[in-house]
Amino acid sequence: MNRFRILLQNIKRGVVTEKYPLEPIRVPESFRGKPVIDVDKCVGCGACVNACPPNALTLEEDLNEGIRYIKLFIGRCIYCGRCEEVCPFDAIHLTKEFELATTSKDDLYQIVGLRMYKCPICGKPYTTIRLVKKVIDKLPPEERSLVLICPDCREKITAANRSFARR
Amino acid sequence: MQQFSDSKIGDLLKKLGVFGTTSIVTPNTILINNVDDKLYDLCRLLIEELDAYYSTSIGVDERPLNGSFAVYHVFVADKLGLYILVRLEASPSHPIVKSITPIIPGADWAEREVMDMIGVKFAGHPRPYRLILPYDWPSNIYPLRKDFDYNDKYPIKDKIDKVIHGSTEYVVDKEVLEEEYTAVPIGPYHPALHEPEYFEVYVDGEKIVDARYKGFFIHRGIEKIAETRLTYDQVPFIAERICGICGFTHSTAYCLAVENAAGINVPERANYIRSILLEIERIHSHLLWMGVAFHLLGYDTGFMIMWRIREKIMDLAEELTGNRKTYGANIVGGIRKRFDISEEKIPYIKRLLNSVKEEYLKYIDKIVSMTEIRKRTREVGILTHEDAKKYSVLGPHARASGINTDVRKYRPYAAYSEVDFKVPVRDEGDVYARIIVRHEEVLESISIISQLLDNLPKTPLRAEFDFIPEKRIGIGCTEAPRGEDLHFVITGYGNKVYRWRPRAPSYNNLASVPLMLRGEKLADAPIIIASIDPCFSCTDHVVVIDIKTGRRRKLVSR
Amino acid sequence: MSSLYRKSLWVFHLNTGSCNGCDIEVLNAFTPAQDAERFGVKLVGSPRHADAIALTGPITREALPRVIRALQAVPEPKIVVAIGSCACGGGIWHDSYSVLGGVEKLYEILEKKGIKRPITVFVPGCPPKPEAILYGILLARGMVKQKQKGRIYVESESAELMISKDLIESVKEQVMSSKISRKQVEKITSIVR
Amino acid sequence: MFKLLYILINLFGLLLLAPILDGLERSIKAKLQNRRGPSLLQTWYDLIKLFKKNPGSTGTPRFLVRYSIYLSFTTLLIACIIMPSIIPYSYSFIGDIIVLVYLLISSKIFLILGSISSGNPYSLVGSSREVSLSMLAELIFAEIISVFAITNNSLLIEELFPAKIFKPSLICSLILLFFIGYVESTRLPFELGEAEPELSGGIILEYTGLDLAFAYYSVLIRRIIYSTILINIIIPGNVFIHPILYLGCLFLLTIIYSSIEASFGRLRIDSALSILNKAVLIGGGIVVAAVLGL
Repeated sequence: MNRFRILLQNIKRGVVTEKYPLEPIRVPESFRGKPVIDVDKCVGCGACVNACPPNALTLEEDLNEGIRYIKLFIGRCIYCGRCEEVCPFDAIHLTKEFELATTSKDDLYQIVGLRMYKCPICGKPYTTIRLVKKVIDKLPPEERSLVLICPDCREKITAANRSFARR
Repeated sequence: MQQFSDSKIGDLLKKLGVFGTTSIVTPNTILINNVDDKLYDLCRLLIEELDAYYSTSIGVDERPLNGSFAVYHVFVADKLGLYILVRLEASPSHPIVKSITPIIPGADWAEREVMDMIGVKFAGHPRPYRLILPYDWPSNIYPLRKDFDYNDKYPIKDKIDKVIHGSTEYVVDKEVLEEEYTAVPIGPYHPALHEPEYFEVYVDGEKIVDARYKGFFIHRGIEKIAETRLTYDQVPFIAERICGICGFTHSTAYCLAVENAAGINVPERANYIRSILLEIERIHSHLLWMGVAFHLLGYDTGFMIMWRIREKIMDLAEELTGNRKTYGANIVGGIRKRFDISEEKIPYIKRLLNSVKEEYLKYIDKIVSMTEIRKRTREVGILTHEDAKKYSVLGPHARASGINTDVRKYRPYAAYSEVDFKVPVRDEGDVYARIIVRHEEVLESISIISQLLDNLPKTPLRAEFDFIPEKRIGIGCTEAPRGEDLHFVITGYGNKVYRWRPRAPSYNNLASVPLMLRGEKLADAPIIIASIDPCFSCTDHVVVIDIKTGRRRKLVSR
Repeated sequence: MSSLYRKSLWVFHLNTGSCNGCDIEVLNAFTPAQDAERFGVKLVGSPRHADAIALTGPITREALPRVIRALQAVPEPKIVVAIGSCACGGGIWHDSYSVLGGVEKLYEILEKKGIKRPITVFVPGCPPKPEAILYGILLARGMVKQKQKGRIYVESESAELMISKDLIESVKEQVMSSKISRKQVEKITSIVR
Repeated sequence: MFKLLYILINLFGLLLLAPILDGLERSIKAKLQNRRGPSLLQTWYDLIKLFKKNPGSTGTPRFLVRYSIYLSFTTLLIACIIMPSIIPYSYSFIGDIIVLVYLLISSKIFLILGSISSGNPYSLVGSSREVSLSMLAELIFAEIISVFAITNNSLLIEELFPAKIFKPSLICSLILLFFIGYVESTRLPFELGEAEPELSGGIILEYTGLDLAFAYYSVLIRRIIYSTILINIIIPGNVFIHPILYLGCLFLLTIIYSSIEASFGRLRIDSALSILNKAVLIGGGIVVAAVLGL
């Protein structure tokens, strides 16, 4: 008769089904849901791109337009939160959102395009303006100058300096 | 090696004259080199005298390191808490080594995997067929060689309809089988398995005559990705995705392997949290399995009850880790910061576990005492003690056949040496015993968690270390819900692993399935297959035959 | 189509190489806590009975021919619900040698064979919560509104004003007259990188 | 003229009720499993959806496979016409109860025939199970009907329904009918031919769309026919009370059946057959008792 006792216990327990989607469900504080890039804080340094295990975050540069794109494809994201951990500027966060279903793949992309800084010597864009600005603010005035020149030109200048010094 | 010179193992090695070429790689691992023609004697002595069992084989492309290929056979001496690696070398021009499958049948799959992935041939292997790679894969391309690019996608041939079952085992001759009996394919997309995997079951009416297994449909190339694209800190995230049920155990085993290789001491608190999360995973996995088992027995109410109880465990996992699958907490050296268990959560966890235990106990005895459940599980799918030893099966499957083995008890890792628990063992070896063993383990796990929560130490969460030294070998072993999970790591350059091979317990357990199926009723096939709690994605780490394949049609319209 | 499946949708679960995480969550959506059956969703054992396919996992090379066959066996009109990050975009395996990628890659192959692309709903997550899967299935039937929107932000050109022209000019002059020591260069190079 | 109307009411009443009863069953089962469950009309929604789907879109199954389903369904419809259900009237003729038994058996045979010719191994195993189950179940059913005939001394449905005197043998055979109604309605633990986890749909595996709808519908109608025979024996044949009592009993029976279903696991075919074997012997005993006038 155990089988009927099980049914009686079940009846006593009652229906446990939640009312979702008519009512929202409780999501814990620590939930790791959709990552969101804070477009005001992101400087496009690419630290998250290096840390991201599935390459959900990618970095693309449009050198003609002079724009660096940080692309977040949540359709590949594994919600590990490494990006949040490594971001030096606190610009990416995992939110509590989990209703991410879409009918089109395009809706799964978050793209942040940042203007790139062009090297005043060769005119080639090499990093974002925001990153240059952050670094400049941290450096003493006399050292600021070199951030504003692209790595290639910097190499050239060092080489030139070296030969100059030797001479 | 001096510490071993007077011990049993030292004597054994001296007898074979390989003591001089043996070295200690980590405190619990020794490596035997230059075995040459003494290989068979060594294997036999290790198994007979040391009571060690064969675990797995690993092929490594060591050409960039020392100019040759290498094969490592891993033996585990459970009672000594020791891993014994036997290293064989193969020259790059003629990569051939001696096969140990003739004396150790359990090495069959592992050796064929090495043949597929590295291209080292095994002389004397009885079934040297392709095992893992897809059948349209070019025959001279070996994915795990270092000169193979991980994202080299070979064009897919348009017609792959002809599937050769090279990976299967025949006990009765295949031709005879097809003539006389109906073949009922179970899988790859079979509702009982929820994973693409293929069992071809030969039946005479309703009685099973023989079974063949074809797996590795989920081969995703995990090892290659980990060795090329990912860094040390990223690998735990792919290790977790070997399996969606016991993922945390895989990432723990990986971290243990790297930590052993590099000699990193993990802080106590991280060890405790790892153990807590591992036990939560075990409870959820066992409850899930019981639910599926009852579903396969046609008792859907039991399935619903088990999963209803499990839902609370999932809520707990979500509360602690932010994800229902306890993913993401491990990192080499400890636990990530956001996965700390704060003081305020402890009473909540205890309350929840108590209510789960209470509700679980209210149902489980009544369900397993039901006549149909008992009839369909008692003396069904028997695996005897001897067969269990021969096939070196692991975990609850082995414990239900009377083998007392548990990594947590005999080779403690994480915080298991600090807690008190017993290892349930049954002698019947049938499906019923497997249910009871898992049932008792659930209760043990609940008690382990509360013991751990009581003494949660206050230390940092992650060990501080500068770098991970190169070319070191490390083995990490954990008790997954399905048995011993072994990870082998060789550390490499540029913050990347050189070689990483996970060996999931189902890899060993699956081999025993055809044995258990023989002579049983077709109706029992799903529950017997499921009784080992097969985790195909674990086994394949990277891998089913369809109802609609041409092959099957042919068999039928005959 | 949404009117046809508004009250009833039978789902066939197809694992194309998933790690089990999503499969378990799909099953979980049918258990008491979420109970997808209250929306008329049912799991069926044969693709021929199904209206929709719940596809989990990246498409592996080995599973491909079977996946195509299972997809063909589902009668029209069919819905594909790509569950989990692996099915949506290939996940952590997206560029491995034995994995094709997400469903999009599968459709490319189907289109070459002249098979129509079915209606697809993407449910990202790793694994998605059972509620998220339920939400995805309801979205496919037009019973809930889509919340996730793609977002493209491009900084305006005025960003260039952040760094004063004078500073740049002065640096240029400085460099042209080569007044910087090598040490400075190395230090700054390391900071920026 | 009225008679035709009554029979139409009966026929369409059963067609309408069968899916609703299934919906009720599903929802009760869900409640017993702590779920909210589907609405009462869910089975209707499922059927309507299937009716709208075109079965041809996945390749044309063989002629026999498809048409056996329609044959099976039509046979059941004729059974509905012969049998009084909501309103206790039917075209009656001598021996109509025998025809009813024949119709029920042949509808099953058509179904099995179709599934065998589909050639799918799962369907084959499913139909072999179904054949062995049905052989015994139909034998028991024949025994039950003969007890009815013997105790009432008639082969006319009009005279059999309802029973006039409840002899012990008749009551025993009613209990057996309750059991057989359960076995024949493909419910757990006897749902062996379709056993989803073992055979993934078994005998109905190959059908899609419209074909599947009719296969599914015939199972539902078969259930209601067995319940109707049981109820008709018990409740009075008055035109005014009968429909109400009939519906009440039908719902009650569904509730009982669904609670039984929720508390059992699937039997293995051999143990199911051994249970049925015992039932055949009991049935034989009851027939002997009925002959002896008990």
